[in-house]
Amino acid sequence: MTLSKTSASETMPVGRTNTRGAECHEGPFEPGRAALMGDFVGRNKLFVLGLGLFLIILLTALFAPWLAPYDPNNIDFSVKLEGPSWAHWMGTDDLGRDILSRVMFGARTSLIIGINVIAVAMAIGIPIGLVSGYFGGRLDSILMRLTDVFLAFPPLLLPIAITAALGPSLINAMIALAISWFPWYARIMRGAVMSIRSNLYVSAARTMSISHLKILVRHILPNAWTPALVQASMDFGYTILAAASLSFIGIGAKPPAIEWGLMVSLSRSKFLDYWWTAAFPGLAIFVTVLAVNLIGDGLRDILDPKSRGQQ
Amino acid sequence: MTTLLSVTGLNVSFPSIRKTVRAVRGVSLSLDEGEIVALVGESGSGKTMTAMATMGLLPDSAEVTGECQWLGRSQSLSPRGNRKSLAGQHAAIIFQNPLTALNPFFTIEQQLTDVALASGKVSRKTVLPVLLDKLSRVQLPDPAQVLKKYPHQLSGGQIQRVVIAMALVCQPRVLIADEPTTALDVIVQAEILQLLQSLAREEGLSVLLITHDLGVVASLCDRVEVMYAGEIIESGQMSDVLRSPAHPYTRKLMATVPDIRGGATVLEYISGQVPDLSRPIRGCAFKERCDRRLPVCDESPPVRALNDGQRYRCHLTSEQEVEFS
Amino acid sequence: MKAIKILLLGVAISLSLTVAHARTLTYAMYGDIKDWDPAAAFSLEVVMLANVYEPLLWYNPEGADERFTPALATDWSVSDDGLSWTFTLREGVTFQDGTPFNAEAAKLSLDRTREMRQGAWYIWAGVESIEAIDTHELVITTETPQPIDLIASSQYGAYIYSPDAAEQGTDWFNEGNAAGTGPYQVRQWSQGQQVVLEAFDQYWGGWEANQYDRVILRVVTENATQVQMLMSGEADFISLVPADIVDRVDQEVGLSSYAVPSWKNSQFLINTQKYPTDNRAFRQALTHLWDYDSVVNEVYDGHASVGEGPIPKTMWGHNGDLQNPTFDLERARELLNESGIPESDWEISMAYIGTDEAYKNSALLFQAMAAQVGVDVDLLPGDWGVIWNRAKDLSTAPNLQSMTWWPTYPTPNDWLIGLFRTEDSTLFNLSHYSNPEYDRLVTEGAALEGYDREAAVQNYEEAQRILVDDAVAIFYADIQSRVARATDIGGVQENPAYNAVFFYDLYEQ
Amino acid sequence: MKTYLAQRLVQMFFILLGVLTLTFLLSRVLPGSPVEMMLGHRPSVEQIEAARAELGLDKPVAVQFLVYLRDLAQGDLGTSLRTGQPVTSDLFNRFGATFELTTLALTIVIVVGIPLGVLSAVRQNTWPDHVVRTTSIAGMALPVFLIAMLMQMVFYGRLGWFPLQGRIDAEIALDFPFAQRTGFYLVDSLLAGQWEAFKSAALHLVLPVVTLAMASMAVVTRITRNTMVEVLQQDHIRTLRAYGVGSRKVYYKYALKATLIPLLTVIGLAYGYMLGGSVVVEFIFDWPGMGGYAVGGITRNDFPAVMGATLLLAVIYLSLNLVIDLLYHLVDPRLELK
Repeated sequence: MTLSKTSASETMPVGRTNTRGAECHEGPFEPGRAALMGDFVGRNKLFVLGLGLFLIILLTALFAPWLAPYDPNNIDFSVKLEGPSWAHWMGTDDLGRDILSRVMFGARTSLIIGINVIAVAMAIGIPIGLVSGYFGGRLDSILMRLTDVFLAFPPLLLPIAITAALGPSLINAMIALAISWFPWYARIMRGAVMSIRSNLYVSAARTMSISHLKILVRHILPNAWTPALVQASMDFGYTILAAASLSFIGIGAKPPAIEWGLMVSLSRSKFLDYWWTAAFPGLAIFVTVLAVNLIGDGLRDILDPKSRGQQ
Repeated sequence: MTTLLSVTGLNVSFPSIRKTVRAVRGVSLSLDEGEIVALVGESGSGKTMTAMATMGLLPDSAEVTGECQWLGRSQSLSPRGNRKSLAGQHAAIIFQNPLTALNPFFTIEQQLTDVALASGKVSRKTVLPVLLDKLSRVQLPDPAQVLKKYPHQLSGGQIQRVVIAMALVCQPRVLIADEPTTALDVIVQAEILQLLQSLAREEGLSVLLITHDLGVVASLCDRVEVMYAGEIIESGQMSDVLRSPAHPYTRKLMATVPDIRGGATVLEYISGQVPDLSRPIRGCAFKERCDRRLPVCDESPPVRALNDGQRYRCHLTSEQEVEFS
Repeated sequence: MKAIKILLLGVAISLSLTVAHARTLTYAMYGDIKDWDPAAAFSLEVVMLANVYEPLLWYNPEGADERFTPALATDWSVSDDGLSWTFTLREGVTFQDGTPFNAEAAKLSLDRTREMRQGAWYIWAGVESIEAIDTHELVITTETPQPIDLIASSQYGAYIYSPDAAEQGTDWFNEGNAAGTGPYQVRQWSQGQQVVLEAFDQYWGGWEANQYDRVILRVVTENATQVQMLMSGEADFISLVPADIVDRVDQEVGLSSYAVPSWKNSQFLINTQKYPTDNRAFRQALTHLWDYDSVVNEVYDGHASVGEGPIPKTMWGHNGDLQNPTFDLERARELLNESGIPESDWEISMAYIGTDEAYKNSALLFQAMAAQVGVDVDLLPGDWGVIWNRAKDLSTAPNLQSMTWWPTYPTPNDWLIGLFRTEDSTLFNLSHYSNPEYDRLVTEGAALEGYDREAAVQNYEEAQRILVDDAVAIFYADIQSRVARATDIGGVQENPAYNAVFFYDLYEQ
Repeated sequence: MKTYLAQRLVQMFFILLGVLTLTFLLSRVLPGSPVEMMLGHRPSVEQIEAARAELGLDKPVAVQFLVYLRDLAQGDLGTSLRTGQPVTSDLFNRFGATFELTTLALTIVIVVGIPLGVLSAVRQNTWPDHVVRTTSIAGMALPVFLIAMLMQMVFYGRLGWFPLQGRIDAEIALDFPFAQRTGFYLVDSLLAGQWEAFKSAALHLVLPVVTLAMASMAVVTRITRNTMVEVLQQDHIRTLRAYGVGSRKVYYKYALKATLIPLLTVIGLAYGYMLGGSVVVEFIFDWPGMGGYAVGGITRNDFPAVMGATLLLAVIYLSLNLVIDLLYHLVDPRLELK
């Protein structure tokens, strides 16, 4: 009883509930999470829109081989550079390949890029952030200076340099993006860890001489991953954009890879006359990133309502 | 005694697409000159909403109905565009947590000056002496020095005094203080409360003191209004209510009044939760948490009055109460 | 809001924009001038070189009455033994820096070019000495008979420049300086952006009123951009014309676009030393997987013709009786099976310049065809410097390497020796081909060229046969030069010997 | 202030050293050798060997790095293999182009994007807010290259209002020459009184600047709005409003200043976006700046150029962040410098 009293007053400083303005009304009503979700969805049509779009894109990517009307690599000069028609909804490119089919297969590439880059960036960044935040001290400063070095480059410049160094290819572009992205996860994780490191249960765990690894994995990680996840959902779209930009300037995906940025890039000499060669892949990038951003936005509201006001 | 403020049948709700939160339901209260009234209730009971509605400070999305009179003159309660209204003329509000109440980027002087000028009662020429005067009234030593400072250079207690001074700059008749001491330590709390009391006594200022902590304000206040789930469930002279609380909720509240150290909330001791105000409430709002629940509690409870002006909203009669205690 | 204001402002400015123009021609070139020193330049520089400098002779396009047009030499003759060439030089010519032109100056610059051993110096490799025997008499002596008239008309390494400039050296040139005798002088160079040429008042040929006073060479690397600039009138003449827009541009009012024969040809060199293309049958199979007609008709939109062996069909010495491979999947299958290479190893890599759409589309088509017979093609597009460097080293070389070749001066041995003769250290023999019999044929042929062209041609024809039989490359296209320009430019004449436009010949119609 | 500055400078020095090491290592991993680029189309074997020796490519990597650091200390970034010019002078020539482009774009973003964000926050949940929010979230999904291509298509291709690419009309630059003093063509041409040159430079700036601005505008507007919403919910703002202080004063004096620190961060971020975006924009508009120089160098294995450009861009970015950091201290009385 006594304990609950202390903790209640500690974790819920009085007067805090009202500082967020009228939207929160007075104090928490503590409705169930499901109710909160329902209410959230009701308020947030954009999130639903994003989710819907993303589902369509995801399904397209998954079932591209069955959905695509043509083999995306099938060359047919007899229909070279034809505009949108019933046979080719999005027209054809300079090799007579069906652009709709290529856009569908392109969805795979973009989603794979997004997932891989974020996964690798998290895989590198999270352990660094965990260790850095948990142990602190000199190790922390060394690791953080290290991430500073990576953050010293304007966005996009480092991935470009790394891709070039490794040799232009889709895989290398993904590696480069992941390397440029991991410091953000290290930072976020470190922040989250530091804020909970001092919490009672961790100190308690430490005094009971449980191994550091166990504390990190059992106690800290489960409580610190939310900000990283929120960040990931926001980064997903930007990753796809960055990869498309790399492909566009010629150091990302290469033919015969089917990638939207590359498709736009290869259409540059023609798009004034054959607008569909660039328009549809460009639109695909836009819609996908938009969907992902809308979802990221919504997810942040659900997972981390406190950060609602921030970026 | 003149009645400075009277509110009748105040309702505040926040409509949205899926549901409407009815935060305040049928609240009536009044404030006389020089009187200190406590508005008591736990978090989420609608105290702040009531105060904000009275001041016309709710966001535009709020729906407010009811009547409000300042010194006998009616005032619209609609939240849209009445900030320079009677409320603004006659009342000032102090929000909880003084530490965030002042803008960290501006000196005390800049902020007080802007507030003073906005009140329309002070001109740019006369503003400085007024500020110095108000600051000394709130017993701040060396007011001239204080004016030059930024908020972070002052202590919590000093800031709260500045905030009160800011309220006084507008020369209000009514001061609404929303949890003015919860962020402060116990000793400073006592000083601030004392200050409020002396201001009320010496300047004829009426104070509406919003608090969740009855114990802290008990000795200070003339009257008390107890709120629960958006309604006033008991009201009366402080001494009467303290001596014989009539509503089961008030009784519980009394029972949990802590000793002198207990600045922190103890309301968690009342088991159960405040009802969801977005759903219609059938009967008594407190019934789920009440030890004395009767079948009749599913019906709306009547307001009962005791002999000396104490009122409460419950199915229990005073006889039953006596029996119970 | 602000953006809109700026836009409107821009519109207002653009409407009020009026400037008095000199008679200016804007030419879009696809790369900057890198080597300003005419002794070293060996690439895109020819656009500038051929207008700022002059050689002793110009080589005439096919169909002209004479093989050569006199440039700085007005007359020339060769001794009976074919070893001594005498050039009578033009009088009254000055370099753009004011230095008079004479035999001594010509000797000095040719000697410097030979001694620097850079760029195309090797065209003079057979020269023993160059002597100025009179103020305007130059004698060039060779060890064995050499076609010095041809060599002297080379598009690289044969330009005459001011002795004063030569003395200042390469660094001076590379600041964007030039001092030739040609009709235009360099007025300004903004690195990576443009070279401004202006009429040289004292040019010995004189000037007509409607010739261009000023030529701006704009560096525009993207062919899309070049086309857009032409369409908008920002450029009058462009150098990169995608095949598929030729007809469309030609339909535009005020624009003219067409293709003309050239001595450029394209091939994919097949690595003869790297598994599995070290197998001859396997290489032959690859040459049958190439869809020659589609590439020429679709990828090049008909502005090319199917190549027949290493030498373009319009170049002298071309062997017209070669057994050229045809697109034949069945035959390819047979050859693959004959080759003895296990099917699991039917994997080859293919490198090409990534920015070139023709390469890219040809490669994609080849990849698709190869897939039909079970050959896996890994595409390796890249920048020329990068892929070339890889191709030279056997450990990093691809199986197939893109190559487009044009001659330094008009001779078939430029292909035969440059691309396929054994090299101690690989430079352009990216097939890594080495065949003693072949080497003998082309080396002898080169020596014969100067005095017995018939015999040389015989050697060359045999050499071409060997290359086709050995399937050292997929010889797929003789490319036409594609031209796109404003119609009001008169005097345009194509000369396959030079990768340049002669601005002096042009005039405003 | 001095101690703080010194501290920051030391920190920056170490980061720079890290940046240097990273770019150096990257450039040594490059697949091709740079020599071929340097020597042009058909060099001889001897030339290649000589060039390798001259560049020090035959020495161990550690030695090469030390040599590089030594040269750097003397302001020598090496010679570009592509242009044959010293990288320092190449960068010097291109710096103005990038700086003019990004500065103007940043100005637009500050003048348009931030007020839009403020408007959106002040009118929270009204239609202007919805429009701004929806547009900005959509804007964030638009790739820079697509914006650039659309710009070219509409304003050059269809309307012909603005030039396609480049920084100034070649002829005009020739006929109306002006000295390069600031590196900003707009300023230099005016200083020289060359009105025609100024017009040409202005016209050439419009499309790339607007493209770059649009690309960062969405992000900036969005962050500004969210920050401002946060600030408007703070107690001190509510206090002032409760006392009837006018909206204008509350928003533009009190709220804006409280937003300044996050906004400074946003501006720093936006500038970073722009330096990154300038790579693509300069590529498409053939803008003779550092971003295009870096990309050109990368695809052609011109590692001194890449290293130089990357280094300079990183230094600019770092310095900007330093300046912003110092500005915090000017703006925020709580961070008094000792």
